[in-house]
Amino acid sequence: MTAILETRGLTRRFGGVVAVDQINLTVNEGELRCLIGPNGAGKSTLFKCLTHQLKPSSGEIRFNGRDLKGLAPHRIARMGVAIKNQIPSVYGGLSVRENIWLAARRTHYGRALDTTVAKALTEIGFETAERTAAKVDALSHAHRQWMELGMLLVSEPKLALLDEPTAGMTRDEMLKTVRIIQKLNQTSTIIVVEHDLEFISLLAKRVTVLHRGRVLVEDTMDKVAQNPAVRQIYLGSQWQPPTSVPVQ
Amino acid sequence: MERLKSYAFVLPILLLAAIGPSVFEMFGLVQISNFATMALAVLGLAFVWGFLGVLSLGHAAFFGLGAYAYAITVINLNESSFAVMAAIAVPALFSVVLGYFLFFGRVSDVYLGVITLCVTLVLYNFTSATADPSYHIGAAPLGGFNGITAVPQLNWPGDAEQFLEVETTFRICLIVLALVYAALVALRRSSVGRIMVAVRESELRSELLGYDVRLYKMLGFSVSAAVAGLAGALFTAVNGYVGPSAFDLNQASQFLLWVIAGGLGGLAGPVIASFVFQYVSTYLGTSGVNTDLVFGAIIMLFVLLKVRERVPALWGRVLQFRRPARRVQAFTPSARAVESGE
Amino acid sequence: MDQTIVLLIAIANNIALLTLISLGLAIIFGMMRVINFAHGEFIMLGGYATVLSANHGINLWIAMLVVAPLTVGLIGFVVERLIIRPLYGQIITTMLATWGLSIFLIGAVTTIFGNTVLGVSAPLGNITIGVYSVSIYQLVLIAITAALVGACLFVLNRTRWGLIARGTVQNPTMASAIGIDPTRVYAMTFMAGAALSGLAGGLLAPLSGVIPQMGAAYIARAFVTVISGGSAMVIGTLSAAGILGPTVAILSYAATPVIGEAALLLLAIGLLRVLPRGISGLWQGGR
Amino acid sequence: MKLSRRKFLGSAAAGTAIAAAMAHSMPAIAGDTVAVGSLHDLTGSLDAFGVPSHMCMKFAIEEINAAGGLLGKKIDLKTYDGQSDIKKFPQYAQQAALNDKVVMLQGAITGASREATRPVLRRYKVPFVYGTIYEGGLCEDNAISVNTGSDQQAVPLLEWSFRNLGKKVFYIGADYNAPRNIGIWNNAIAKREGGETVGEEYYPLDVTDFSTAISKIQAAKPDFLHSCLVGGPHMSFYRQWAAAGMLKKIPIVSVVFGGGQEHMILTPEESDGVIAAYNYFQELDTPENKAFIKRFEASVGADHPYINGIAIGGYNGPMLWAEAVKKAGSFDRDDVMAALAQNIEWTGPGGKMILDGKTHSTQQDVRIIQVKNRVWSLLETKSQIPPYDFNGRCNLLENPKNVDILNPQV
Repeated sequence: MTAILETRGLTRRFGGVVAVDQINLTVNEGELRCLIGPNGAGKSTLFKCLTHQLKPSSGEIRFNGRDLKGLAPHRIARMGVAIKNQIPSVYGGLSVRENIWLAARRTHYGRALDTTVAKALTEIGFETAERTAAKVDALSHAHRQWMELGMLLVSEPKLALLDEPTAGMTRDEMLKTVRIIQKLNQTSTIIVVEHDLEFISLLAKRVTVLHRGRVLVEDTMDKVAQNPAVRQIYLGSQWQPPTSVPVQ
Repeated sequence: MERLKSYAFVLPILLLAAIGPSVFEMFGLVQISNFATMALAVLGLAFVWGFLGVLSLGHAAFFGLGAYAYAITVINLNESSFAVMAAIAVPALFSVVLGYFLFFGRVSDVYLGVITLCVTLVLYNFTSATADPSYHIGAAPLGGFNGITAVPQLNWPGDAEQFLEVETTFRICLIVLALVYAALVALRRSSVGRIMVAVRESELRSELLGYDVRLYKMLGFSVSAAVAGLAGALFTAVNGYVGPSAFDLNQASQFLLWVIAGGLGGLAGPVIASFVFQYVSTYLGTSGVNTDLVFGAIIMLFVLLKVRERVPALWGRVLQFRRPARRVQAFTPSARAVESGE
Repeated sequence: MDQTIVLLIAIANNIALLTLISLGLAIIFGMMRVINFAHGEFIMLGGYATVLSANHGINLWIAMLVVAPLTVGLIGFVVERLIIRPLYGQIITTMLATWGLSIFLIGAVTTIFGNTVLGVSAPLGNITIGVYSVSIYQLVLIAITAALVGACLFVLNRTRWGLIARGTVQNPTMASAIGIDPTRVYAMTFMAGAALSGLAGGLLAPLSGVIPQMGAAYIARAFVTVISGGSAMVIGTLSAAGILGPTVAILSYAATPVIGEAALLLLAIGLLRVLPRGISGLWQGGR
Repeated sequence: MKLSRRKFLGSAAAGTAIAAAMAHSMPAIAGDTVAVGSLHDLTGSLDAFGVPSHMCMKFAIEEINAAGGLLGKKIDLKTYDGQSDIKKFPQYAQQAALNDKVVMLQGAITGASREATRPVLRRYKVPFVYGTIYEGGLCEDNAISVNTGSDQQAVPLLEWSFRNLGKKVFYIGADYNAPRNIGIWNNAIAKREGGETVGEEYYPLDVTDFSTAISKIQAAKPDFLHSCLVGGPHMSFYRQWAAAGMLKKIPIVSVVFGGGQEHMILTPEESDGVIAAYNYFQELDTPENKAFIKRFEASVGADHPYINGIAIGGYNGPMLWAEAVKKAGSFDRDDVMAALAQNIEWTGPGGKMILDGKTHSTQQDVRIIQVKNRVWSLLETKSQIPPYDFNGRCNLLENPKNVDILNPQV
């Protein structure tokens, strides 16, 4: 197994606050990694550093063995890193189809572009012309999240960073999201930040726990769930892993 | 069908070009030629502002550079075709340099406006300060505040002595307007145009999808500069005159007014607005009313009545009353802090 | 020696002038993110208020220090109600609306008062330094500007009103949650900014030509100063003036005034290239 | 579009384009009236120059009409407001020539607007009357200048100054064509009179802070200051100059001070003692002028803008042109201009004027005047200063094709 992403001593400060503190993280190709941690643990900041939306204060990020230092966000995107931010960042004034088209356009041309867009629209459940022509601003929260996942799908990233993809979803909606992410995982390495533990246990094999900007522990979900420090700060001592739900 | 509809506006322009000379007197033709060159310039601004979200307060800089480039080239080479090319190339190149500075320096929107305005004022000050005869380029004196006068008109390509007649110049102005309009609509509908709109909608998302936002902005900026330069050339050819006033605040504000009045995000609207306002302005100048008073009031009125950004056109909506919603929330300097923190 | 003193005075004068003409704009921009294109016309109105009231027998100092800011403050109140408030949060739109206001005010003043009005002259006489003589009023103006900067800092940082205003700017929603009406704070801020611009116009009236178009001579420089200063309104503006003012003074003196003028604009562009958030960005950190 | 088209359709009712193109060269003199155009800045930053000139021109037309018109026709004055926007000038010039078919157009006060207007009127063969004081050098068959060129003012003023005030002059001017041109004269006369230019500075038109300028002048210690500062922002100079106590120490001479009503806007403490040179000032104590002012005030009321040496051109222009028309017996451009060869003579409020056929410029009296308490008084009259012919380079009788503005070579 080869590491697709490696960080060494990655640090980001905001004035006196160290949001990301000396993080060493290795994610292997094809992996689906979950990042958990309480609010303010530095998860979103880490994601933003990885995509250079925020400039790291110090430390190194290597993607596919290449140092990302000094690259503009679009260069990193072109190397195959895609991100869904915590706050949906989509083209609110454009239609669903246009959003997906824009995501697919950089890597697909001609007829392949049209078929990719159509396929992705189906996969995320926007089949009818009426729905694909809708302005994104008018979509429900869940639909907007799915659409953003659709944009990730069509851009065929090597590494996808998902920041709270199920926030605000009902359980059914969450399950649908799990399916989309599993589909995405067939071709892409994924790192996902989530709070929904059912979601995590459905998806993740390996979990990294962040606390106050540092890696607290990194292990399988079961092991993590047993870890007293994690239980102390995050899960609460009464927590039990949910019983698995078969996922299609 | 929808595709054809988006090009429909070229029809009335071409119709005007066709029948104009048999309908209007000479003065009318010259005046419409003038209006058309200004309408052409405003197309550039409507494009870069409306489609790309880049508000350049210094659009007049490119117009003026084109005008000067035309005048200097045509006086030296005696051939208007080269001069028109120079008038497109010079502002385009200048915009690339300036754009590199602005977009690759990550200058924010508001500062971008102020810097483009400053550049325009620098050009105004510079051209005004070239009164000394030692300021000349080839045979063309820059002429300081008085500008360059008696600039040759358009001639038949290859025959410097054969000046085009008023009717032909009139037709050329309108046909160029129609062509540039069509070209910009085509650009808007192309992949590149769609990405430009995406950049306007969300720079962050476009960047995260791997689009080099700076490059698209620079491209759009240059296209608008080239269009403005072409307009400057035709304007100078029609009037035989160019001076520092091409760079002044008044000129810059007129372009903005026409785009607002015509509707941000469209192309036909600003063209129509430019014709209407130029006519009104000319009319007021013979009526004895204080034009500042009237125009100031019109600008305020239009801005206040404009319901939202990107409402395609205002025509017909003028009487719709605006609800003063969105009072506080959209507006907080700390929004940035919220975004960047966790 | 005396040449050095005079040059130093010229530099101080340039800094004071840039600060004076920029403060009102800076307060309005810094607190409300409103770019007031009619700022030059507010200065002009202050000049008119001073000249007209002085011509009607009001003491010149009262005309400059009281009548001018009061008049323009009231005009600011009306403008805020009619133009600024409906457009809160839309920087560009507000800018365009105030551009219209600027043109409108020029037309209105011309229509009402004509294009010429009898001026007032500078009080206080002059002092001699070697071969040079310098207007005492100009020195007083430097002192008044310094006092104004101090007063602004005091009001913003040390008074209850300043705290409320700064709080509202930081987070309007929170402010309204604790019972402050942000709308009212903005109205007050705009009035205060307008009054400051009016005061600048009043103080400049004895030193400049008071005509309807006088604002145009100040607006570009005020903008450049405020934008170069960045988000720390008072200190930012002061430091921008502190960099731009001497440059203009020294270059105008050593080379030509044209070079001095051009340098002001080019320096500002250069500054923004290096510090995209203005000089305040230096100590405010962030991304 | 609709709006403008309707207007154009209306204006085009006369006939086809070809007919229109033919018609433009034929002035509209078929009826009882002929049209004359006034193209001045009536709004915007230059209205202080434009409005008084236009008032005077309007009054001249009134008087001509009251006296029975010209060649039996009443004159219809068409007014165009240049709005201090140069690009409006060629447009209105076209409108005047092609649409309103004027037989003469006067105005375009600034050099820039003049240069923008002139070629249009030449193209459509409409005589251009230039009524303002200016830098000199207008030498064109289609144009006449009825006011003074800068040499006509600057030379007498500087001669007087070098003889009465001292030998060292500091020249300060606005940075554009006319002040630069006057700077050439300044240096030439300094040399000729055995004086010395101890400093020469040009300021952009929007500069308002003159503290460095004032210290430069103080350091140079001139005997007098020659100022060619123009416009509203530059008025600040005089205030700051006076505030520094310099007004009483170093006298100011100028060929433009007062042209923008500076002496009315500035207080007496800021302007007393400034010396200027014009062919005319409102207080001029001659019977012709007294009568003129009386008639003028009867028409427009006593509350009118001060009539300075620029504004009077608005009155003199139509009058001199009317003399030429009478002599020609025709409104046709070529006839009128041909009549100039005989040197038109006319006596106006400012005394005798002779419009010279060789230069199309005017010989007239120039007066050295000084302001005190906002009132000008006469120091000396320089009688009948002829226009400069640029060492023979300006001779429209021999070289009618010249259209270039001539620069002094002195």
